Amino acid sequence: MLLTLFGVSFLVFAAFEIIPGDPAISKLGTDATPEMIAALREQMGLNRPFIVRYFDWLGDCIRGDFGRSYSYNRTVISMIGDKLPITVTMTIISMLLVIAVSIPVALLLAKYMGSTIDRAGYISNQILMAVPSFFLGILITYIFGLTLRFFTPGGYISYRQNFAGFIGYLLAPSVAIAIPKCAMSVKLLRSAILEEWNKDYVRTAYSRGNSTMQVMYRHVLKNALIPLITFWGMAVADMIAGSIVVEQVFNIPGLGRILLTSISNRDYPVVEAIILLIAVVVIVMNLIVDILYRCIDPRISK
Amino acid sequence: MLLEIKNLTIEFHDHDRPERVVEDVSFSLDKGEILGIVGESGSGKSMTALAVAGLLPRKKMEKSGEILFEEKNLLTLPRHDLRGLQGDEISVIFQEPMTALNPTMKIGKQVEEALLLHRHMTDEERKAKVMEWLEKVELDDSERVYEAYPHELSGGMRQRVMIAAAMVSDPQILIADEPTTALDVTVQSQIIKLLLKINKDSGVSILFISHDLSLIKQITHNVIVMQKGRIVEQGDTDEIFLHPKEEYTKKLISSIPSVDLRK
Amino acid sequence: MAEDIIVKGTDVTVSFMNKVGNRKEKKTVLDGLDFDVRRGEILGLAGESGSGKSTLAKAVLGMVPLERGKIESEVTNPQMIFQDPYSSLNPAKTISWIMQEPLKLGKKKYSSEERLSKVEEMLCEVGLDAGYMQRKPGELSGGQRQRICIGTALMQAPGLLIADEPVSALDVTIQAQVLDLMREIHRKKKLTILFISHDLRTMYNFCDRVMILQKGKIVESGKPYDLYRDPKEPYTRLLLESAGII
Amino acid sequence: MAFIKSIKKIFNKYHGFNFNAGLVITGLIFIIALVGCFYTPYEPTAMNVSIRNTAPSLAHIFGCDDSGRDVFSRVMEGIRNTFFISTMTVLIGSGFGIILGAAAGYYGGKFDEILMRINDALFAFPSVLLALVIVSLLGPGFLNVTVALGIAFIPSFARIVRSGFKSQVNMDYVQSARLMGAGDLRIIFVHILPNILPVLMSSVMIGFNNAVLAEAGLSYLGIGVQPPRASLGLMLKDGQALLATAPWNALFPGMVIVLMVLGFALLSEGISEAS
Repeated sequence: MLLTLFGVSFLVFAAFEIIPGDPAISKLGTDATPEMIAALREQMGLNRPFIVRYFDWLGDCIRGDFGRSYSYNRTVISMIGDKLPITVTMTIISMLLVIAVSIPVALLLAKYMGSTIDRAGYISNQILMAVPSFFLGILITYIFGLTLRFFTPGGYISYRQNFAGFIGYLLAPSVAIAIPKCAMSVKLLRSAILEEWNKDYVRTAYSRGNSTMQVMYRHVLKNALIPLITFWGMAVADMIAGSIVVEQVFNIPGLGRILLTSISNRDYPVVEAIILLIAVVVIVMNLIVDILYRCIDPRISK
Repeated sequence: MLLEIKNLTIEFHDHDRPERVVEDVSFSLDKGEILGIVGESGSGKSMTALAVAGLLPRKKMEKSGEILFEEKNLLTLPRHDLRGLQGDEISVIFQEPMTALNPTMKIGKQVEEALLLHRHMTDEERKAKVMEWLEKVELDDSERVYEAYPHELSGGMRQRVMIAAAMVSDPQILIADEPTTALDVTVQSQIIKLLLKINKDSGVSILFISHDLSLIKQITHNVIVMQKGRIVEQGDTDEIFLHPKEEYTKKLISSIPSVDLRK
Repeated sequence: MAEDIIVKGTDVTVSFMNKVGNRKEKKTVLDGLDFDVRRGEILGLAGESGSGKSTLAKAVLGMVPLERGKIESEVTNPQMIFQDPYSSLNPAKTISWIMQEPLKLGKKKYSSEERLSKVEEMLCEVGLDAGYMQRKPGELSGGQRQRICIGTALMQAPGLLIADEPVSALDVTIQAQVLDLMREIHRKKKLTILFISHDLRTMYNFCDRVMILQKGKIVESGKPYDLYRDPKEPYTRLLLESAGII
Repeated sequence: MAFIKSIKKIFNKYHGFNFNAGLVITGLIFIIALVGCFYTPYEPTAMNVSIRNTAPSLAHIFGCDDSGRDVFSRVMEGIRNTFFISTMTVLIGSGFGIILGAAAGYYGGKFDEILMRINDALFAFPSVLLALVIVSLLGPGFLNVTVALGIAFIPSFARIVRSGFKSQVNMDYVQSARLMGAGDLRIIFVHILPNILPVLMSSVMIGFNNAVLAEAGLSYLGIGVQPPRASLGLMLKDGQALLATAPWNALFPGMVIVLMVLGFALLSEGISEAS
């Protein structure tokens, strides 16, 4: 896990090293004299070898100091500090929604395997998987926001003022992010169950006198969850990407918005920091999923 | 007679034209008897065994004839009553020890399952019965095996666990569908000796399915030779091996590589 | 090497590291083996799973690095046939493509007509006919597929054919036919065969010499008749008893 | 030649419901995109203030947008751009993905280890985020987005191709091919590739599915296709502001995106079902 973290931070730093243009120039503006630029470069330590600057930058990041923003002359941490919890909360809510919805629905479908409900479930799954989360966000805003007035579109409530309102408002975007992943999870769990059903141990379970439901709950379900958990590990990264886009739909001041504004005005330290933070969040969440994986599948050596 | 099978016929209808897998099979199984069913792949030997165990695949099929056990016809018995017998009176062990056990469930839990379904016992009684049978199938360090997972055991040990799981509820009939095919020769003969010992000690009758004639000769009292779903010949094993009447039986016996050390 | 020996192994040792948990453990598969394969003989290699017999075959083919010892072989293009008929033929290709492949790859160049006629000729030799040319492996039975494997392996007229449990996945009657086919080819083409199996019964009538392998060591070897009559090593006796031979 | 023959064989042996449905939808959209190159009912960029935000009517099937442009024509151009970008993305992604995946899966060992480490690290970034980083380096725009998405899709293709090769490389027919003297390249492309074609085809379709989603996402964020060129994502973004008054501006492009993604998903489902 640490190795991946290390690799990721190196990739991020290297990516921003190859950017055309010199940070010192963009800071001082085009009419700065060469001497001023050289002095600033020296002061910012840009002349030190790449590796030294990398470890220096990494050291700062661990201490939470992501350097200073180019365009706002504030430390990066102050700009994104209060934004990170928003994106993380949204991703957690969507993750919980995926888990809470997909398992019962899949079980329901598994119970009626091959019936009309199963067929209908399969088709609606296909459609739900095909809807991009930001379009879903627009639909939710249109249906629940404008016509049914369940929530006021654009009425973001900061967690400082009213935590319940904050969570309430985040529900809609989280649903928009979660629905495609739920549909995918249901499809995956259903095909995993089908696959496990043909395995020998199911026949052994029947030979001992288990009913179909007993075979399902005592034997098949636990084994069918394994591929699903692997998928959840990978889905975390997609959900964060989804949250960046969905933030625009519900205009939530999360990491996504800051990332976009700093991309358009090439404020690289901010972009670098956000990308690194997102990668860390993804890796941490993958670790949690991995632990979940280990306690279900004993074959993975502890 | 413990088990009586009369004119059993099984025909699958899931492909375009119906496929007759078992045709007009009749035989009986006595208490304590070891009856072998031998035949090549596609002869219907496993399908006959699965019919007795009530494990026929759910495909569209036509079943006719009778499988009488304690005056009940297992072919037409409602699912609920059939489940009462499965694992209690009739148990099964399968060919692939590697895949026949649930990979994510502890061995102890899998062996005690038949008791859980068919007997009202406390946890301690159940564990004691399971440990008793883990020792009976000659598994050394049965305590460790109880807590272990299938992937931690060898093929031979897993097959012993399968036998323990099948015998824990003292069934009257044990169906062994090619139990040793996937095992090494040395392990194979140990499992065969174990089955013989269990048959002698507990008097369970065994329906032994195999394609290996030398194995059938070693272990069974009577044998049924099947080809393309039909019984070609049946009777006392030694008698059939000495004077096979049917052409197909002769061909089968002659294809066993004979090792004649006298010359 | 002596005139009639085509493959000679001295102190052949193979081991590999396998990961147990996060520790690396060295597992020795072949432990200081000395063996030789004589020209024109059928050498049986008997052993249970984990005895190292398949690794020895790979070592003879030079597909496995030796930790110690060496294998001298005068055979330029050894060929191999395998146990599982379903994975030994390329499922996406037709039989005629499969059997022409060795001719395309061999040193001698053949025109496409020559290749087709050689394939047809080989199909007859292995007891099949030209009708199989356009069919795919998926449509054939285990026995037919094994015959095609044998035919394909013989295309480059190999000096040595290694058969790794070629018949144990087949029905008894089919086994006998495939073994007869291999014996006939051995006689006609003076083909040296290294026959790997766990079934001592089959080896008795088929092999000229048998080597017993246990956990990477050669326990005993000799003519089947002598070996089976008075086995010197307890492991050999155990194998013979388990197979119901003695 | 054998390659094309096996693709033909694969196509004519599929007849499942999913495959046909997918083919119909994708075919329809492909035709619209093709027609869109030569003819669109109205000039996609022609503004006509007098018919601003008129509802869908016979003259303007999808209605008109805020500056009076015919939504249907813009959607046609949008489909064409999205289609082009996702095709390029899949080509770049699967091209490099096949080469890297085949090498890692076939050779294994050190190379496989290193490649998989890099792949896992890249998987920490969602492909949209990866594209964002690349676009922020190269700047927004049509070509940059295509390159960015292409690169962002390489890891997922490499992983699928690698597992496909890993499953085939230990098969006996590969070993006997080596014994006969077949070179590695011949084994990879002539022997193994046809056997993993179904897996490859369905992953290409899923690649299209994700590429369309990613392209729409990036253009929605305003860093994909730049105005005045039309793109479905961009139309969604502009349409969102008019949701209360003229919802068709957002709904129609959105639905077309869903149809495109659905078409590819069904195709991939059909292919993997039949193999």
